[in-house]
Amino acid sequence: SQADAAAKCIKGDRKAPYTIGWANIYSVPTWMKQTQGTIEAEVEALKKQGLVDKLVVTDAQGDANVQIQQIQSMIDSNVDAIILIAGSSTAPARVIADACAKGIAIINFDSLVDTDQVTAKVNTDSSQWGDQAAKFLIDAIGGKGKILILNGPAGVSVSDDRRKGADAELKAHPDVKILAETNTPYNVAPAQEAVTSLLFANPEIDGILSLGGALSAGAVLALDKQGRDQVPITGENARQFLELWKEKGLKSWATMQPNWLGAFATYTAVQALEGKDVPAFVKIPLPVIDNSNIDQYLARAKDFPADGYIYSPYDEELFKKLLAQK
Amino acid sequence: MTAWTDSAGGRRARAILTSRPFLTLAIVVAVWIAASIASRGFGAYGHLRYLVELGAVIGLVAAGQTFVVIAGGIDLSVAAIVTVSAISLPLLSWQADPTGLASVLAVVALTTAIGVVNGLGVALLRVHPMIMTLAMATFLQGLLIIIAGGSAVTAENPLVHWLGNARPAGIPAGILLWIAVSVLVLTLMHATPFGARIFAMGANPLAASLSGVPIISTTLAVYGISGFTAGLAGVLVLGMNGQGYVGIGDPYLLASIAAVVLGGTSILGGLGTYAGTIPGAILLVTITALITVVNASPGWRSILFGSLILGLLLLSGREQARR
Amino acid sequence: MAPLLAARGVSKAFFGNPVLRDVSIALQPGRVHALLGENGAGKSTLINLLSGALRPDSGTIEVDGRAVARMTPALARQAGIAVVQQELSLTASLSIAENIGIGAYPKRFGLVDYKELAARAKAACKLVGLDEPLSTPVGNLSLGRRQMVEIAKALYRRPRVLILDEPTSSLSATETKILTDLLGRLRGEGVAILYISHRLNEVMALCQHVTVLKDGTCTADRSLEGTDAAGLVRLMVGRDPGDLFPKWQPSGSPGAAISVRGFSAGLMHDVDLDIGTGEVLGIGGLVGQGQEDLLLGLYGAIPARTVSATVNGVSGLPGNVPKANALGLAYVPADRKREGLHLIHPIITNMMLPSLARLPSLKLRSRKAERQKGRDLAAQLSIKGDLQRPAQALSGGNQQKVALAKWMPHDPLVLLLNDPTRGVDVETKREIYLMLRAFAAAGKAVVLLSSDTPELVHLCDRVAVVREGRVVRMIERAALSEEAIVSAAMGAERRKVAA
Amino acid sequence: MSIIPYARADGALYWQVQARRNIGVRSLFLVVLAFLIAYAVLFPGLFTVSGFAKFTQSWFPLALVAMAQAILMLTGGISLAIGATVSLGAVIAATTMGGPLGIAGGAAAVALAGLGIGAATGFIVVRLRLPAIVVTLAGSFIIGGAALLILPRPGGSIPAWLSDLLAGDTPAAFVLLVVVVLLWKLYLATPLGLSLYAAGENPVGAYRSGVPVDAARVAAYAISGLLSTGAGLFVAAQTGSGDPVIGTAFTLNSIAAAVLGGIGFLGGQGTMRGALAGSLLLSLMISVMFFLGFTPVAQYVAQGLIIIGAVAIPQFRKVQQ
Ligand SMILES: Nc1ncnc2c1ncn2[C@@H]1O[C@H](COP(=O)(O)OP(=O)(O)OP(=O)(O)O)[C@@H](O)[C@H]1O
Ligand SMILES: Nc1ncnc2c1ncn2[C@@H]1O[C@H](COP(=O)(O)OP(=O)(O)OP(=O)(O)O)[C@@H](O)[C@H]1O
Ligand SMILES: [Mg+2]
Ligand SMILES: [Mg+2]
Repeated sequence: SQADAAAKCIKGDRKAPYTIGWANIYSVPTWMKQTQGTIEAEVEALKKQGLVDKLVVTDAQGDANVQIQQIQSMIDSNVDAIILIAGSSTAPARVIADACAKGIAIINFDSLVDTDQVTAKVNTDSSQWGDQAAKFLIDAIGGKGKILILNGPAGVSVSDDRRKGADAELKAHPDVKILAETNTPYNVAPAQEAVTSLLFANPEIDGILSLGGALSAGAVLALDKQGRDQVPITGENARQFLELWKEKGLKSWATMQPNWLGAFATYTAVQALEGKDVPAFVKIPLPVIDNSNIDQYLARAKDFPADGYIYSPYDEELFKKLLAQK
Repeated sequence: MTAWTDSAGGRRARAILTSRPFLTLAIVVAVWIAASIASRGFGAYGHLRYLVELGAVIGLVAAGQTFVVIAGGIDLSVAAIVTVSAISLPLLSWQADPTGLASVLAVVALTTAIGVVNGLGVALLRVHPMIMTLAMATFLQGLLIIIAGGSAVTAENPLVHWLGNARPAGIPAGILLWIAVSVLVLTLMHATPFGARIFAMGANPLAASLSGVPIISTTLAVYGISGFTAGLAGVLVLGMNGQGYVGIGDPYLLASIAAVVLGGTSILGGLGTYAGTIPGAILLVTITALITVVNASPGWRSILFGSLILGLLLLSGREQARR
Repeated sequence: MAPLLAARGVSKAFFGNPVLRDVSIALQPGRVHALLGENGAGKSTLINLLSGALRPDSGTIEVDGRAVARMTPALARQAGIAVVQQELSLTASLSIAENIGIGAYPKRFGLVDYKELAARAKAACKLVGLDEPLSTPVGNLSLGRRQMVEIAKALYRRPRVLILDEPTSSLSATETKILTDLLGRLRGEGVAILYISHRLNEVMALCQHVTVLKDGTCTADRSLEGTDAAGLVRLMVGRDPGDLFPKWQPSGSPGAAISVRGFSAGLMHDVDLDIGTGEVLGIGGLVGQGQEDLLLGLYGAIPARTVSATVNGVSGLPGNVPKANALGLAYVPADRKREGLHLIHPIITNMMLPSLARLPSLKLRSRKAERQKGRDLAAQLSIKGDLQRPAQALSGGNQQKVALAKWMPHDPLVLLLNDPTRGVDVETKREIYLMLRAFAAAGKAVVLLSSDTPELVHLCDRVAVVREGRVVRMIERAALSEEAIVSAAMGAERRKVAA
Repeated sequence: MSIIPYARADGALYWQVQARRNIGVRSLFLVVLAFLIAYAVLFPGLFTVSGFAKFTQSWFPLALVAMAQAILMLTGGISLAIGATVSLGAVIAATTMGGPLGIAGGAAAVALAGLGIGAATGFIVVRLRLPAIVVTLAGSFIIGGAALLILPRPGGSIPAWLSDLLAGDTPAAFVLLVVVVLLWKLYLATPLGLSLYAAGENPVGAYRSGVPVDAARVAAYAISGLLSTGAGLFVAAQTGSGDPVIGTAFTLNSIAAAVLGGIGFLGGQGTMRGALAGSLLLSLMISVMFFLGFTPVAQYVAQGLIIIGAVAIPQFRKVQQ
């Protein structure tokens, strides 16, 4: 029965239909907007099944302190579940613990919090991301050469984890020389600016290890505008990058942070509230885009915003499979 | 007393040589020379040209900001306006317009209108500029949630593409645009009655109003100009990046203010010139580029960036005493 | 006996322009010492040296006969020197008491002792007749009251040496009386007093000794005994003075420049007033009865209502300043620093502003024409020096001239003047008076609000006396006298009628 | 000087002055009160000890940074480095308090860093006469960089009992706020503190009156730095850890709170109680909009309207009077 539900934080005293709170850190960026789209679609589906009656959305406007306050308000208004993209990997830990103690199902996805007081965490493996990206690039440049590394913003766990994940591969190949590294927001413009300056400072570049967001598109544009040959580059599933990839005929590799993590988190929360056991950490395998399947992605491009991300398809079967893994 | 007896030309030359804009320009040149010695590629013509092209975006945003600051205000909504401009341009595309000019005009009209609304709040509701423009930035965030990603069509606007990529006579179109805007702005600022009113309003709004300066319409115009130039910057940055995205304008808020102040315009209003903002903008992108090529941890890079700005400010930034 | 405070051979230059050259002055206890000179002669600069606000380039400052190496305001205070500046040193957001005590607060356990402060500030206020609650923010006070706070602030410091820089220029007659009585008593206590004023009758009545500055050099240092006002002026300008007030001649021509019925604005309510072309209409009354609102309302600077109004042939009030300007109205405010000038801007920019405000926004300016116009105006009003300097480098009197001059290219039909001769030296006053009469003679109208009653009497065709927001009496030329104005202002007649 | 009589001491002056200071912010107080009532109606749990505790905890750091910004603006300064300084305070706390320095040592380090950074900034702005806005913009990069050096990614820890004490279910934050406000009143009652206003509004006049203008302004920067790192310490305790970019949003929020509270940019205008009310309004607004069920778009629009309204409405009232 529900009384001895195995999932963490679940006390079994909450009955469907449930109220779900989505504690978003910042709802304006397109990735977030797309993610919210998958959440809303999932909520619609669950409403039809009578499992959910309301979705409450907050937007912390990028401020981790405001997010804490909003999670507190969710606790105060006694929502049944909170799905959460954290604005800081440490800051919300205590308020989440409070929520957990109140029997609220908490599913943390994308940006994770260093705490075990959650029902489940759902994410791809950032370290693996870095590792696989490095592997591809080192392979592509033939095990030796000069590379640039483009990181996301400094002081943020995700960008740090991805970078650390690449370390082992890089150390294993002493012939791969790191010319320079940058930290910029995951955006096109700052990446393009930085790479352009680096191109002038470093006449010879063999490859670019770009660790996420729209950084790769910026790098490709920079090379293109300076009339330089494109080099092997890693990236993420940003539509602009995928289109440039095709247009410039790149040899490339990309993975993604699928937007349906949001839908999946919602699904997981309801499953947990329904008394199902859910794993404490659901590792989402990294979907890989390479020259073999890029066309499949681009074929669906028109369904996605121009400045958005083309994510892999998903359905309930996939969710069930993910939850079943141990 | 010798200053009086000098020839008028000599006095003028001296005034220019000791002026803040010239000083800022001299600093830019000095930094360029030093950096090119340290790193060969930095001083390459192509790189310097690229820096100026990047400076054009800041320079455009800072043009409106200079007007606003001289008029005694500040515009914290420029970043959001740049983003709105870059995001909404693809939404305002018409098949019937092969050049793309109509969409650009429509977008710039929109951002000018946003600026005018800022002006209305400041002049009529008497809301402090910082609050009014901050609130406007917040509104625009809401607007962006609605419009962002709304169009699945990439910005295929020929004019925008041209602005971001073409190099007529080897000079990037963005720089040409900046030059044209600069000439207009400097003329407006220093050679028209409108410019004189702005300086008067910024130095002492009460005295200006009693002298017959139409405060309300001038305020509307000033914030409208800021919306206009931020909108233009949005168009340019869209062309340079091929794609607009939410957050594309973010770097330009503090950069525009810093360029204005580094160029010698008083943040208290009433004194300054766009002639200083121009090298101020180039100085900022130069420092950013310099930091990029330095190999250091993010923390040290940030410290270096701040120290450089502070150091350059020491060279050029004394506030004139008032009151 | 050693002077309490003295300057010996001091010189001072700003940016290479000498302002004071080898000036000496000695302040003796129990003596009121006048410091006279034209605008820009260097008076304020000299007191700034004496009080440590500025440091001399050469020469020494002596306290009790001993040279002080580096005078600072804090040192000066310790030496018992207090300066009354022109409402310059006050902080609007602080209360009267906090302003009075600032820089010299009584302390208890390191904190400001408000009890003690209240006691001492109250005592000082009483002396100058300030009866507002001590907690009133100074920003809420009129110019005149602020000046009284400034004086109270000096007294609070229990000075041995009291320096006053044009203390009476924004004071009413009553307040001036209080001040002169007070200075007499302080003198009796052995305080050394240095007194700067452009009102020579005050100087004659109050002072025993005079130092005269001309272009930064000392031209006289002598006892006032046996000197008359004309002699004083001779000392200042170096030649025989003409009459201060030009001979009055009727210049009124039939026709109304402004005519209002049932006019209300600010403190003023329900006023009927006709201002004729070719006349100088005086506005008198105690300070703060609404006179200023009358001017501002006509000028469109504050909201105003009327039953009916005609301004230069156009019906209705202008409603805003640009419209008022277009109708030929010009306004010269009382507080030149805050309302009249852009202190950080060059003098010429200040002079050109009203013209520029009027031109079409995008018409190109001609700097050459502006420079020419500026030079003409400067010559006309004898404003000396480089017009590219910021207006704040001008002495107070010259600032006033700029505030007036800037309207001249406009060729206004009606001049609304709010105390235009405050802080202006006699020669300049005379020039201004001549200008105003000539202006009226040319068929234009002047509305002259003034706290200087003799000015009203000698200059005006009629004087409207304002009390409690109403024009209580219109005194025609024939009946014009200081007594008539003062008694109407105080409401004496009404009492007489009632009795 | 016997003619200057010695009036009887009047003990009421201090309180009269204090009462006068409410005048400018009365309408803001009304707006805040309305929001408080709305909040209490929407969330009756506010009246429980833990409800009140949580509410004050979310307000507290913003209140501190609003004060930190206000004290600068009163002297005619401003800081764009508040956010970075908060971050630095947080990472210093999170890296020292669990280590050999202990809580007391960590707190001392946080306080010293705040005072030192503030004083240095003040010295640069005041003595070198550089525009505060750019000096502190540069400062924000330097200070933020230092935070990244200390803690390159979120981490560190705060002893759990301290977190529970400051940010548990007791209204410790409220008590702390009261203490801070009392300390502020105490400071404002010292000659140096009271000089703030004069130094901000009329520095030349103040100098001529014997006020140590420069000292007052540098002291204001030092106190501002202390308040900022203090806010960082609290945030670290509240979150149990350190994050090198946690404070970023505080820069603009502190300015918004201060200006909303009636603090002017030219110095000497406004009161600390206004700034506190401004910060309370910003904080309340977030919770009230949540309980009203606003969508993010509506939140953005309403937030803008509330901020403008809170500033514009008093203006309208003034015009009507
Ligand atoms: N700080 C300064 N910088 C430049 N010039 C100054 C400065 N202070 C005063 N001056 C100049 O010094 C001269 C003397 O000024 P000062 O204020 O002492 O005159 P004043 O005798 O007090 O005149 P007034 O009767 O108008 O008050 C003026 O020409 C003025 O322009
Ligand atoms: N920042 C400044 N730059 C140049 N000159 C200044 C500045 N500040 C003050 N002065 C000069 O210092 C002198 C003293 O100032 P103050 O305002 O007391 O003048 P004042 O002549 O007494 O004017 P008023 O009669 O209106 O009081 C003035 O002559 C003024 O020109
Ligand atoms: Mg003077
Ligand atoms: Mg004077």
